[in-house]
Amino acid sequence: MIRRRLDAAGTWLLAGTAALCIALLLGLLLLLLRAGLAPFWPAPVIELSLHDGRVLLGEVVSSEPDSLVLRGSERARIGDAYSRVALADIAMRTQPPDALALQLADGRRLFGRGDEAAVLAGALAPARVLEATRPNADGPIARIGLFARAAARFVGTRPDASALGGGMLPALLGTVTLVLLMSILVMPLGIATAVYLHQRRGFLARSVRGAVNLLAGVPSIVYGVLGLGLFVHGIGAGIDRWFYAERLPVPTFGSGGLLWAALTLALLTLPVVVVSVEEGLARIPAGLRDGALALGATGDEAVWGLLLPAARPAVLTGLILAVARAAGAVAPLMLVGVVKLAPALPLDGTFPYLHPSRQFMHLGFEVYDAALASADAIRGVPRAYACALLLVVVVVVLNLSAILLRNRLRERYRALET
Amino acid sequence: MPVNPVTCDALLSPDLAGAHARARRRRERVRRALVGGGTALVMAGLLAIPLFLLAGLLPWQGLPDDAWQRLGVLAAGSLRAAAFAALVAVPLGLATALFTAHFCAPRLRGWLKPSLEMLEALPTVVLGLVATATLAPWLKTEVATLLALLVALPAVLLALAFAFGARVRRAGWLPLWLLPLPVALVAIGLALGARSGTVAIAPANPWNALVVGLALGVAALPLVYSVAEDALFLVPREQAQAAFALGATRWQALTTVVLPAAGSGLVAAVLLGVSRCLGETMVVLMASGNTPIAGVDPLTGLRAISAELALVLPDTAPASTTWRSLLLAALALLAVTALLNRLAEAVRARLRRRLQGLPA
Amino acid sequence: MSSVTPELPPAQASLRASDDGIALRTESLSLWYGTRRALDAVSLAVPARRITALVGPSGSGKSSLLRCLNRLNDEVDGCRVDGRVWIGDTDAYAADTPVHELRRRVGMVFQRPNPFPLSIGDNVAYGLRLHGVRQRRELDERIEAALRTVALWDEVATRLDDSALDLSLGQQQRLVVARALAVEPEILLLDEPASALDPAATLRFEELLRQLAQRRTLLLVTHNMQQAARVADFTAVLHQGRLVEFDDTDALFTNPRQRLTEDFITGRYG
Amino acid sequence: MSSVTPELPPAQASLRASDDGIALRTESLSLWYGTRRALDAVSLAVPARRITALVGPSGSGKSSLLRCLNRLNDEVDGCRVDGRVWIGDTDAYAADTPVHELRRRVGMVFQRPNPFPLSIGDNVAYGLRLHGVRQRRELDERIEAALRTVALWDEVATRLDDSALDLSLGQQQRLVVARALAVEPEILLLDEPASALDPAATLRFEELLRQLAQRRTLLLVTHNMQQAARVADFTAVLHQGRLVEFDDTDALFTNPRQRLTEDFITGRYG
Amino acid sequence: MDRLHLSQHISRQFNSEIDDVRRRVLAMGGLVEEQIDAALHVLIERDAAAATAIRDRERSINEMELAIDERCTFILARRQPAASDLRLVLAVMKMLADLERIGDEAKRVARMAERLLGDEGSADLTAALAELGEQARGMLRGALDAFARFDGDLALDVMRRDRRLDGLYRDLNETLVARMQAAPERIPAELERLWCARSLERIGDRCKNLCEFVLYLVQGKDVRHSGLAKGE
Amino acid sequence: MDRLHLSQHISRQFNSEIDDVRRRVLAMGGLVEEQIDAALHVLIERDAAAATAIRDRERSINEMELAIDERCTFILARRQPAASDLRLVLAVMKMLADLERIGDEAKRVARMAERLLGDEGSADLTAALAELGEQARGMLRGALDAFARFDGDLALDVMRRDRRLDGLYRDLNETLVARMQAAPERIPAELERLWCARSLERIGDRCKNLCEFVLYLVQGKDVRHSGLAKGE
Ligand SMILES: Nc1ncnc2c1ncn2[C@@H]1O[C@H](COP(=O)(O)OP(=O)(O)OP(=O)(O)O)[C@@H](O)[C@H]1O
Ligand SMILES: Nc1ncnc2c1ncn2[C@@H]1O[C@H](COP(=O)(O)OP(=O)(O)OP(=O)(O)O)[C@@H](O)[C@H]1O
Ligand SMILES: [Mg+2]
Ligand SMILES: [Mg+2]
Ligand SMILES: O=P([O-])([O-])[O-]
Repeated sequence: MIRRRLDAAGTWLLAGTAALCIALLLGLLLLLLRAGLAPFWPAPVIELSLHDGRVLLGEVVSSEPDSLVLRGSERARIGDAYSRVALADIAMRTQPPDALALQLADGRRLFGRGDEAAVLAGALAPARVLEATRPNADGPIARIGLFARAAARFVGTRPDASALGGGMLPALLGTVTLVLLMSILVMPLGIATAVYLHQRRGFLARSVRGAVNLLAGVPSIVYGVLGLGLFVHGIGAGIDRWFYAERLPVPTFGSGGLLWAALTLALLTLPVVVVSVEEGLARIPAGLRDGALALGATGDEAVWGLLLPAARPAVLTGLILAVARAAGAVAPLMLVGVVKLAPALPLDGTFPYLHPSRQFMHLGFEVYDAALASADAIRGVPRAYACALLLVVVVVVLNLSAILLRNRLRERYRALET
Repeated sequence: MPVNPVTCDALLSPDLAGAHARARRRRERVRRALVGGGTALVMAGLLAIPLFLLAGLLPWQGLPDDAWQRLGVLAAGSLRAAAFAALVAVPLGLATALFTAHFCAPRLRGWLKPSLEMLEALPTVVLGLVATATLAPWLKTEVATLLALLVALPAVLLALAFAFGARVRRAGWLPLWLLPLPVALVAIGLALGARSGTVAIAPANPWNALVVGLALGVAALPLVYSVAEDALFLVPREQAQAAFALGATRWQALTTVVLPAAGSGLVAAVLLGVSRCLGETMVVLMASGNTPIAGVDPLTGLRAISAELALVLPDTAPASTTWRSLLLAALALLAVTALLNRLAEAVRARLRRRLQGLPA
Repeated sequence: MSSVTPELPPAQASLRASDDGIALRTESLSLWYGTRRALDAVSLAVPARRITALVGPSGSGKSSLLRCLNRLNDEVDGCRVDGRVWIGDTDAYAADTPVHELRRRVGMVFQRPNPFPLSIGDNVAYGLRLHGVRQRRELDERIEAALRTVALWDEVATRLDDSALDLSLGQQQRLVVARALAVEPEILLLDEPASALDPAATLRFEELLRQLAQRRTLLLVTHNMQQAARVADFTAVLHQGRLVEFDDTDALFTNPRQRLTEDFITGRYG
Repeated sequence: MSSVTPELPPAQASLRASDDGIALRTESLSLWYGTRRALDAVSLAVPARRITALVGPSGSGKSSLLRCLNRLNDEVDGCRVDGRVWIGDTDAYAADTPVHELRRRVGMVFQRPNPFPLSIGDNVAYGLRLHGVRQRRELDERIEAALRTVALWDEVATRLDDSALDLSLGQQQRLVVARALAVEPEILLLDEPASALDPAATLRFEELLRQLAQRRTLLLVTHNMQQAARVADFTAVLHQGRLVEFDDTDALFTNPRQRLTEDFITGRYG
Repeated sequence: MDRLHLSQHISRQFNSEIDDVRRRVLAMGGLVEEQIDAALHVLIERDAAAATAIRDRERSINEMELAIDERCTFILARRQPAASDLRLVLAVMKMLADLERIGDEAKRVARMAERLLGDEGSADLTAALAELGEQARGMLRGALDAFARFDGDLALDVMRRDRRLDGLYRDLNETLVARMQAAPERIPAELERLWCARSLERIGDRCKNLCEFVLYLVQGKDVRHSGLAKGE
Repeated sequence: MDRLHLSQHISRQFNSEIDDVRRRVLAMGGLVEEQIDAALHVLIERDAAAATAIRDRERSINEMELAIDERCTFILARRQPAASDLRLVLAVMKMLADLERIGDEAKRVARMAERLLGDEGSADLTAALAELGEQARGMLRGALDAFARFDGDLALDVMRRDRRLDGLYRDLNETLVARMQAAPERIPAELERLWCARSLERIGDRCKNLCEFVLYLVQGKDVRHSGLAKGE
């Protein structure tokens, strides 16, 4: 009986740990959703009457047990109107329905009541008013509209000059372009190598396999070092000297850029792709190859015509893993060309449309930058969370599409695996 | 079906048959060239990494005197972060893997495993953000709560198990039943902490090894989990069945049959997890405070090799002494992680060989 | 199909009458996987110390029936059982029947040899240790006895500590039987135990079964008509989850009572 | 073992005398894997348009012999062949014999059904396309003809585009035969082709083999004595890489000439 | 008619083998019938012409016996028949011996009838012998019919007729002994007749055997030595 | 002696089944021999006491025939014997019929000998019959020996002896016919003797059959109808 109980105890400990993991997973998800979406939700405008007679108008940006931080109208520049108010000092707190919130194109926010707001706008805001709202007066539907507009602006516009406001379109585009470019580079190479390893047994094959395995788990930052040292300073500088000498000393390929970043990431993800594809090929029953050979196919015809198609789920698994790894790798990018604010998009309407030498923005780097290096920390953290959420969405969408595709294929080939 | 003694090739006109054969040979040559070329490129790229690092370092005497010492401090930081992370990732990952591989209802496993593996795709910068912006401020006041939770959770679990465990025959869905437990305990802990109002344990630095360990642990958790789970699941079901048929409980089947078979897979999982933590950049960069403090105190900050590289290298002139000492650090990182991976790979290969010999 | 009489065949009826000779009995046992019925009111009495073969087309429920008898189906999601199973005097599905003890009494051998990745000795000792035998002396004795019973002792006596996975398939299957025998089950269930073996190993394995049947009750599922003919004392024929016929093997193979049986054993179906 | 006469058994000698009836002949064929000899001077003449079974204990070299005949052993590392193989008038191992064309003429079916993960139609078309048939009309005709030959057409005619992996095992094995037949081989090698099938599917598959043998030469490796007895016109017995006996199946199973054969077919060894 | 579903095997070759055996047995049965006819012809019509035909036929019957027996052996060796297939093969193998012996007896009758050609005998005697022969031939036909149709009832019927044949034989036996005693010089001729009668009676016995095997084949019961009782 | 390696199957049960059949056949053969002995005893020593024993023995012989035949059927159904195993089983099944009939003939001899008890006959006749019986019994013993030892040469030997038996029978036949003609009133008695002689001659024929089956079993050749020529 005591045995049974000990057994149960062990089982329950494992189950409890699994529960903890589930809780962790859910908690993380909720936190991301909440913190990532909160910045777009229209906050109420609050009027505080203090015991000392002052009246403050603005948004609450954080609250602690005994105090809160209020953002008032930013008159001169962004981030100049925070004030901490002790709860004890507050006499009255209201949400005046006529309160007006203005969002300026340079990122500043202004608050006023009634006409006062318009005056404020005229006097203090030569900059364009992006949006004027009365958050306290709006109903839930209107608030949802505001929320959606703010979110859309975040996804669909460029950041403003201060980088504290505006959208993240360049970063989004940069991330997606980078990942796609990386995939285009890595997949053919990875597949070719996997096929080579599958067909050959000799010394060369053994050394290739050894190299791939050895570098499979090397940290991304090391790849970044290589990218910077070899691609940027080595090859890039070389290209500049030979082909873009007229522009020197302004570097073209000699500084970090999209191409080098994609190459670095491709190298980073190569082992993953090779291992996954080769395992896929190896898992295909030998009977398939024998069957093709017995019909008069050559070894190559068997591999390319049958085995590789049958290994498509594994190829996609390789792609999924590569994308996941690449989309999340920020550290190497910091060495090979990611910037906080890029003057131009890597992908635009001017020939040749894709500009591999340009520096680019990346959601992951924006997260890092907004969280740690923002000029306005109180704006920075929510903005970092919004970026993070966007990044996660990008990763999940890229992954999910590949996973769905793979599952469809797997269904088709499942009978092969028994 | 009329048997046609004529061959297929000859069914085409003779020159067509010849053309077909020629086209076949041509395609063959093209494919060979592509595969060979691709592999050569890959090999070149992969070899470039160690070669480049070594080449950049070659005149050894150019290293500054304090390079080794600096490297020591950084390495200590990396190790400390990895150690705390392993303390989180290894127990959580292995236990969850054991559960899903051996006890879990297939339907629950069907979504739990992919979900945890999706966590692997979560960019580490996001974890870094959570660590620095949410976890670190919270831990400033709640280290004690965390410790209490660490003790309370298993205690309550064991108590529950002794009370009801024998009555629950199948544990397949147990995690979902137990899900409220950690949530409730966290809530209780928070409430108690808020009521007492005092800070029992205050960290020296809000960005410290504990924060890094927790976040990094979560980052490494999916890797540890999925490697371990794969190893466990590779053990043929028939093995466990045979144990059941001899009267073993599930727990006994796990400990006496499945674990011995898949044990080395678990070791590999731990090795890979540690290697991952050693090289992880963004979390340490964002949550460690980047202060070069040696020592083992979990509540002080640290600076890791990877963070140093990310912070300093972009603005360093190539071939300068700083550059070279950074290359040295990168090489050290490469060597250690490659070694760990090699080890893990060897262990896994042995496991696979053994399980392949295993009758299924 | 519809002509199959649902009543108990006469031979079975006579077996039931005297309970002494019955090691195991099912009473209108039905089994569902989800909503799919795999067994349909099977009432079977298995004579003690004899080999009873269970034959039938693929998917007729042979394995399902076998796995009911030691409640291994408990482990299958969505599997539901109705009816009764008597192991001697124990109602296998009664709430107070300890399932692990039940499984000790009803051993099982699977289709493919599945020795544990332990040493040869530990494989045999496994069940003993589970059921509380700890003393080295006793373990050793029992291991030797079990291995002798399956005629493996002479081959492995000097290498009890080698991995069981290094044995040949035929040896592995013997080892698995020894492992099951070590805990001294009254009944041994065998699910196509020879289907992975080559003809010579199969014959040797069948010879082992004959010897075991001197002291134990064996219930053998087999695909292979000829195997049933060779080793079984009694043969039961299943078809689409129903028990079509149960008889003395001699009689069944020369003069079966049911058309379905006849078609099955003479290769006339479709 | 040492009593095995190395000369060609009389039945073979008579077969050799008239070459018309011989589809395939080996002349003192030996085969090594590394230094390990798997075939030892096997001289076998396989009668045309008959089923010849190749039986023998496990490891006696049956599969090795079969895989020599279409040079599939070329793919095995360290495998070396000595002696001659004549496929009709072609010396299979001559330097100028195109191996892919040879394999077209000598089809092969393996132990487990191995349909390609393509549609049913594409499976059958695979070999045709390899050998240069491209026109849709011709492909369609040949697919239908091949599927009719294996009696699968009626079952799959409406779903030629479905995946071949969805078929039952028995159907898959027929499909694989159709695939091999589509390129119109003269000889079909079969390596334990029914060992994955259940008894009913096995009988149906054997029936198919009988029909194929009306027009083609079949060489069938089987573990299963009874199967050889049921389907083969001639039976060859291998033992430790040597050809022990070759005879008319009737004679071999009632009155074998060699003690080894007798022991093998009557279950007396060891 | 295929009461035993003999042609429903998956293996067509097995079907045709079984069918072949069955047809051959019937063909052999036909030859044996002809043999009896011919013998009776010699005996009753006193026509010696049939004699060589009888010898030839005897040879083919023997050959058929061996051939069918060999076939059956091959079926047993190659097909591992069970249940009704097995019973058929075994029944056939046993019937063959009886059929062949019936042929032998017929030949013997013919041989003796030849010797009797010179002897006038009496019309009564000839009629009695003819009656005996008719009965025996009828039983053989019945037995073959029962086999052809796998008809157990018919087989039982035929078995019942044996008693009548025995009665006829006993009567004839007495008559012949009386005739011998009445005219000792005719003893050799009457002895020949006695042998003839005995052979015909034996044919009846063997037909009964054939029917027993048909019963075994159809019902799976071995009724030998237990007579009609068990068959019914 | 196990020239056919009948006890070397992996399956011990098969070994014992085969051995059991063989022993039973020999036991049945022994009974049949006893039956002949007893019949000769009645015939020659004129001792009626053996009669009931003969009837009992006859019953056990019949039972044994059926039992062995059933065993053989089961072996065929369950063991799928091939080669020598198959030949053994088939040979036994065919031998059984002959053995049983030998028993029948012996019983018949005994029955007729009983009827002859009151008849004095002549010492010559009795000696001739005894000689015939002795020969027949010798052949049976030889056939059984050949079977027990799977000895083809011995079987051939026995088959050769049949010619001598036939000669004896022919002589006796002539003597008896002469005696009948000489003394018509003794016709019934002489007829009984004639039947006896014929039965003994038939026993010899059947022993020859037994030997043919032994030859088939040992050499795999069917020598029926082709006589000794093929067996040698
Ligand atoms: N775990 C399961 N879940 C759902 N259905 C099942 C399961 N196991 C078996 N079945 C179904 O139950 C039926 C009986 O299966 P079972 O395995 O008992 O047949 P079997 O007679 O052993 O067949 P085989 O000879 O192929 O082993 C089959 O139709 C099968 O598809
Ligand atoms: N690829 C290989 N490399 C080395 N040895 C081999 C290889 N294939 C077969 N052998 C050996 O050659 C011998 C003959 O093997 P083969 O597979 O031809 O036997 P088989 O008669 O087909 O046996 P089975 O009935 O088990 O299929 C065996 O001893 C085997 O171990
Ligand atoms: Mg089964
Ligand atoms: Mg093989
Ligand atoms: O190594 P990283 O995943 O942090 O880029």
